[in-house]
Amino acid sequence: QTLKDITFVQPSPSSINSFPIYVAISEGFFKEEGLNVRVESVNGSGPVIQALASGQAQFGRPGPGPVLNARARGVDVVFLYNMMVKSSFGIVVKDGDSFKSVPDLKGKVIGVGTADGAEVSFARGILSSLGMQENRDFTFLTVGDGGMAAAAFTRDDISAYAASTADAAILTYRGLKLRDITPVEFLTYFGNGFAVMQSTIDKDPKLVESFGRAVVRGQEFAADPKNRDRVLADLKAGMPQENEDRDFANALFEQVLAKTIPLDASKGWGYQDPAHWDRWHKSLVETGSLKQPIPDLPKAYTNAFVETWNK
Amino acid sequence: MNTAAAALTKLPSHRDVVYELRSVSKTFALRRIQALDKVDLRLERGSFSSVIGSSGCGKSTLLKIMAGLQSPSSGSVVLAGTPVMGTRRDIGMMFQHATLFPWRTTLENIVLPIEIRDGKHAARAKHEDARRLLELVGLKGFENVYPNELSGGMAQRAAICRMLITEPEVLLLDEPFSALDELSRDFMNMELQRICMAREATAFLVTHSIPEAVILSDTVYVMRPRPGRVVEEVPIDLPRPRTLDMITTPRFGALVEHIRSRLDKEAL
Amino acid sequence: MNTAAAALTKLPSHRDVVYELRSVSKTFALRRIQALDKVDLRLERGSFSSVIGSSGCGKSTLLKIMAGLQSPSSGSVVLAGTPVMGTRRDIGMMFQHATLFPWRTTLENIVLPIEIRDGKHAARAKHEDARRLLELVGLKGFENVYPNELSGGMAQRAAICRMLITEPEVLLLDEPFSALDELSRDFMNMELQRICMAREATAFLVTHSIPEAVILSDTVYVMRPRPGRVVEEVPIDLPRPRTLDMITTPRFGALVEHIRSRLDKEAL
Amino acid sequence: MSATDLNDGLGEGSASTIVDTVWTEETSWLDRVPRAVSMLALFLAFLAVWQVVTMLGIISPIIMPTPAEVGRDLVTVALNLLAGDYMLGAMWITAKEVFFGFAIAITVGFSLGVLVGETSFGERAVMPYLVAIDTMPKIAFAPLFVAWLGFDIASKVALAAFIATFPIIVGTAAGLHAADTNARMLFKTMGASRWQTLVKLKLPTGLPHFFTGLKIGSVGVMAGAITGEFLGGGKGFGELIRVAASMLDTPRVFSLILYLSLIGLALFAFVNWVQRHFVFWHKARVAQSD
Amino acid sequence: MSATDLNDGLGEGSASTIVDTVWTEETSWLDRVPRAVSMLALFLAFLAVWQVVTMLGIISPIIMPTPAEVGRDLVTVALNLLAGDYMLGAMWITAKEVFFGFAIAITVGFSLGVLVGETSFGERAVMPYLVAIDTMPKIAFAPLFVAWLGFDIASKVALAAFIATFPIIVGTAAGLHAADTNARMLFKTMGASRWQTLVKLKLPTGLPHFFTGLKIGSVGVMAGAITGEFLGGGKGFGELIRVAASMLDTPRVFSLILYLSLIGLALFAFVNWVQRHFVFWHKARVAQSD
Ligand SMILES: Nc1ncnc2c1ncn2[C@@H]1O[C@H](COP(=O)(O)OP(=O)(O)OP(=O)(O)O)[C@@H](O)[C@H]1O
Ligand SMILES: Nc1ncnc2c1ncn2[C@@H]1O[C@H](COP(=O)(O)OP(=O)(O)OP(=O)(O)O)[C@@H](O)[C@H]1O
Ligand SMILES: [Mg+2]
Ligand SMILES: [Mg+2]
Repeated sequence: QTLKDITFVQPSPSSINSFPIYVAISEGFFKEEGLNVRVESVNGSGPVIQALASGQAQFGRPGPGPVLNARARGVDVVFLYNMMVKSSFGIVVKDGDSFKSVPDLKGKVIGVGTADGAEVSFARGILSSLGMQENRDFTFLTVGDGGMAAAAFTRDDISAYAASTADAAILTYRGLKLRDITPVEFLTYFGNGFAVMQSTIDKDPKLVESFGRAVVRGQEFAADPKNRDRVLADLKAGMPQENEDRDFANALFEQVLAKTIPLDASKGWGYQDPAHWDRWHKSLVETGSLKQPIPDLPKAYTNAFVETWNK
Repeated sequence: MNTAAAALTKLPSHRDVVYELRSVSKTFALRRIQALDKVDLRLERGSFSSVIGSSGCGKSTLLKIMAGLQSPSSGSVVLAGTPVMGTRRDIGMMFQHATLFPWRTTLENIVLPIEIRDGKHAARAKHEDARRLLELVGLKGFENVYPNELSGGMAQRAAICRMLITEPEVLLLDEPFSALDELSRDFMNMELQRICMAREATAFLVTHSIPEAVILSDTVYVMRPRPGRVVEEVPIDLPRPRTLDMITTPRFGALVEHIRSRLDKEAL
Repeated sequence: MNTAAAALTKLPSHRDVVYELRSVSKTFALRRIQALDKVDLRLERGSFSSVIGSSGCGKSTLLKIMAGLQSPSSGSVVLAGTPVMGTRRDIGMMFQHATLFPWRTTLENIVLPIEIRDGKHAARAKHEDARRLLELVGLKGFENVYPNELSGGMAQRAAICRMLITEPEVLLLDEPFSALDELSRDFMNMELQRICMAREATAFLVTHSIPEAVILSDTVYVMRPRPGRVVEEVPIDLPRPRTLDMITTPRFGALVEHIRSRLDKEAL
Repeated sequence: MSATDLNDGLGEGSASTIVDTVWTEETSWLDRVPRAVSMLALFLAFLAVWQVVTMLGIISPIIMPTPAEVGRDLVTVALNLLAGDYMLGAMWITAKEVFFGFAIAITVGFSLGVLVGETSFGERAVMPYLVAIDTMPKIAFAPLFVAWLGFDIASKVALAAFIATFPIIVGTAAGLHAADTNARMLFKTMGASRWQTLVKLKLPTGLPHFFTGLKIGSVGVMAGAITGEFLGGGKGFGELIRVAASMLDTPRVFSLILYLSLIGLALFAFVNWVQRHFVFWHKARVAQSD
Repeated sequence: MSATDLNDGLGEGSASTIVDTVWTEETSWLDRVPRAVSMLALFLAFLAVWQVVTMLGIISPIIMPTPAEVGRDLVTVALNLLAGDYMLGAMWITAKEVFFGFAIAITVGFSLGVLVGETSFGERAVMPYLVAIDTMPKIAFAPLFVAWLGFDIASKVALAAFIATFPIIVGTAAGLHAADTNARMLFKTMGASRWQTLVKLKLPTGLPHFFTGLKIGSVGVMAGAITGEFLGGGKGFGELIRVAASMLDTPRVFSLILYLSLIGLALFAFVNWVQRHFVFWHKARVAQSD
């Protein structure tokens, strides 16, 4: 039996952030579905969607914001699988600082990773829901990721940083102790998940089925603490350098894994709550990330496959 | 080469005019320097002419105009019946400065015109001829030397070989022997005469040596500067082929003296 | 300039040896060309010497070694009591090739040595002198012209001016007048004599013209090629100051003939 | 004879025909097309290809917009710029970064180029480090720049200068080797000091090489400034492009880039102009003052 | 007299002292230091500054690691490379990208350089477009490259070639202007066609300029390949650096970059070596074959 070659594209070069894929590859779940998956990393969600649109990749892991942006521009990309079900973003401050909650940031500069990434929409959403307005009550400074954020904090150019939880974890692990002050109610602002072009769904629904099935198996396998060693080995096989330091990899993995466990497991892995989508959508429109509401929001995501995958 | 035979073959075409310049003037625009003022010339096929005149009087400019490298400001240049509108293949020109190419050996520099005209293969076939020419000018053994290892006079001799290799019908020579010692110069003069006669080539020579002009030429043009113009055409009635001992004849002396006197009249 | 006075001031230092070369040999490594073989020279202060020899016999190489631009393979060069280990400021050298700089006008090219020695201010002060020199060599009106607009001989004359402007004590000249017409050449020769006598400068001239060598020199060195060596030192016993009419004297003719015969003996 | 006849036939009028025999480079038929026409033709050809590619629908509009979309957006941006709105401010910031970056690159590149070209210490000991440094991905050093210089334009200027310096070093160093032996020997005999030989001989001779480096650098400095802004904290044109890109607003990305390239063109043209005026003898040599 | 005495005193032995009077460039004291020593000295100085900076604690180790950390990591990477592990594979991929990118850049850059340098059509109509294109931030085009060429090395090769082409164009074009009037006139009188003048005169004369472009391009091609890997897909060294950077594993970032710069150095040295062999007369002129 010959395997079908497909490409999965992720927005950053990390096996841990896309762990279900890597685990499914190494554990042979894809192979059992007749798939040979190749992973490529690009630089952000925008390029992920561009890669999908150009047909260079079949599946990707963009954030929900960019997906809606792309749809607003007529690209029929569909959010397929909610992986980071709990918000994978947060607003963090330096551990030693006195900020207790978001309103304390009034008049401060908040660093963001990219100019208009998902974490920016997220942070904007939080701040505006608390009645704070950009450039009046706070300002954003695009600082980039990792080292740039560290530089910004050490120079005191920023008081807080809107980041993905993984990024914050890495900074903490590397010695820059950070504290998360994100209000809990924003956990429903889910993060990146798997997406596909509508044309792929139309043409080859079987492919979508088998892809998701393998992902769910990878997710379940990884979620089981018994398998931790195997999982870490799988991740290392996929991206050796990231997982050279086992403790580091494990710590990071736990952070990410926690975000993928849904509050309500009954709906199955990958399920997307329309209410959460509405919230995202509303927030994106309010904060100007979307110029106008999307008329066909429900078409931006699909739960049609969730049942099959979770069988 | 049988010189008598050469002289014979020369006769029939004697009246044929190869070059005709008609009131050629040249003014360099930038500083309005008038380099040439109404120069008229008629060179017959197989004839040897020289131009003599003080430094800066426009000799090189005249040669470049004849070669089609520069345009006259006014006047016309006709070569073999057609106006000169650019460079032509039947002309061999030697510049005042040798200009050998440092990435080619002496031999390769010499066969360059052949390579350009007929390709690499023809050039290789001419290597033997080039060697002979090199030996003729006393550069045997320097075939594979790069030009930066040649002395000033050696470079000049190599440039002469480069011009001769194509056996051009018209030779325009700008002070070709200025860096040579007397002995080599005399020898080269005689060789040049021999070659021109044998090939029935038309030669036009710029020189600063009056004896050289007289011994080689059928006509010597005397130029005066500012503006550069031809003040006299001196026909040289010495018999051909010329030999070096003619230098001691009274007629030769008289001609040299006459030309010198024509030049002397100007202040430096 | 009072020539009698010049001759007087010259006497006391007459025995003073300025240059001393002792069995200077030079072999170019790459092809083992022996350019110079055991050359011995002694130039006295205020003397004028010429070297004459066929093209490629090593004259330029000798000059470069004397100027400290190249090292001899063996032998020693001593100038004014100290071995030559590099170039020296008291030497003025003129190369076979004029080499003017295209980004400087003629005048700026001429005062360049002054600018280098004493700075821009001093150079400006010498503009008058430079103009005078330019007028002397017949280049009046070309002060502000860029070198690409000069003819071959004009460039050479500008290079002469450039060498003279510093009033060097020792002049090394490599065929300085090769691109000049006879008349200018004679004139320049006399000027060169006048300048050297007036300044009590020591001159060493490479030339291909035997009469030029004889009329100017106290001693003529005759060189032969392969390997380049001095085969004869010919003392010239004509009285100073020399004049152009001496050319017609029998003594002059005899000297020229002698030197020519020394050169003739070699095959080309 | 025939030559004479022909010549008589030409008469006085012949002068005008023969005036053209001046020596010039041969020109191909391409060269005889007026500049404006040829540029326009190229432009239209380019537009046509672009239009066809997008019309075929093989390329998604979020990757490559149509010429019409970009055209519309060019107008929007132009209006914004003319109104002195935020885009003008952003352009001004980028222009400042480019200007200072180029100034620094010229200074540093020239100095290092002289070190490398003049001393064998520079050529053999310093140059390897310079090459190594320039090979390194500058992006990796961005945090260092920011840590030292902050998020203001200083860090972008540094990155821009960093990228533009290397071409200038190489050009300057190559130029210092261009003087020929004759000229060097002449300077030697004039007793020129090393410094004088450098300033009065080698630098003028090497100017064409220096300008080659400068031209390449002028383009590099633009790329450097934009890269710097991409990395973080900028308020310039690069940031606008980045925001547009992250919103997948490709027409905007393209039109911003087009405006940006105008700055680059202006800088390059300026360098070219300076070269023509500085190296006048080089031009004169080629074009025969006639 | 005194000169004679002195000379006698020197006698035969003097030859050896005088052998040094060969004309060479003046050397400063810096040049007399052996290369190894000077490189090492520079290196140690650099290390010392680095050490001091990190020891002062003004810079977070996330931004700048200590020399010791980097040293340790250099060993780890070396072991990985020697063991033929994943890093060797990554390096091999990057090397391939660089190689093909450079080959394409040379071909395209040379051709366009000839177009620009030879024809006024090229210089005045094409060059502005080339400048404009080169000014544009390549990063913005990365999605286009990926869309057309996929995630494989083709898209990185394209980006690398893109960046390296411009210096080669400028160098080649500048070189074609380097031949002087005398030589051009000579070719004219030989009846050389435009093509022959180009091949046999202008190109050889312009080689030093061409190599200036090539050297700058050789460094650009490295930067291009790495940038390409940073932007999307690829399994090369750039990807490793990016992973390390995203994990804030700064010592690893630094040590990977150092290994990377070795490839760049090798490429540059190779170009240099080729230049020495191709432009032998230029060198000979300068160093006086003696
Ligand atoms: N750089 C060099 N490398 C190798 N050989 C050289 C070099 N320079 C000169 N030669 C050789 O040394 C010999 C003498 O050269 P030199 O230039 O001194 O001759 P010259 O007497 O000045 O001749 P001319 O009158 O033609 O200028 C020649 O055979 C020449 O080939
Ligand atoms: N490219 C140029 N631009 C301007 N003036 C020029 C140019 N070339 C020559 N001239 C001027 O034209 C005049 C004649 O120059 P040309 O080179 O013809 O003299 P020439 O007779 O060959 O002198 P020489 O014997 O010194 O070589 C000179 O006054 C010179 O300054
Ligand atoms: Mg002339
Ligand atoms: Mg010589």
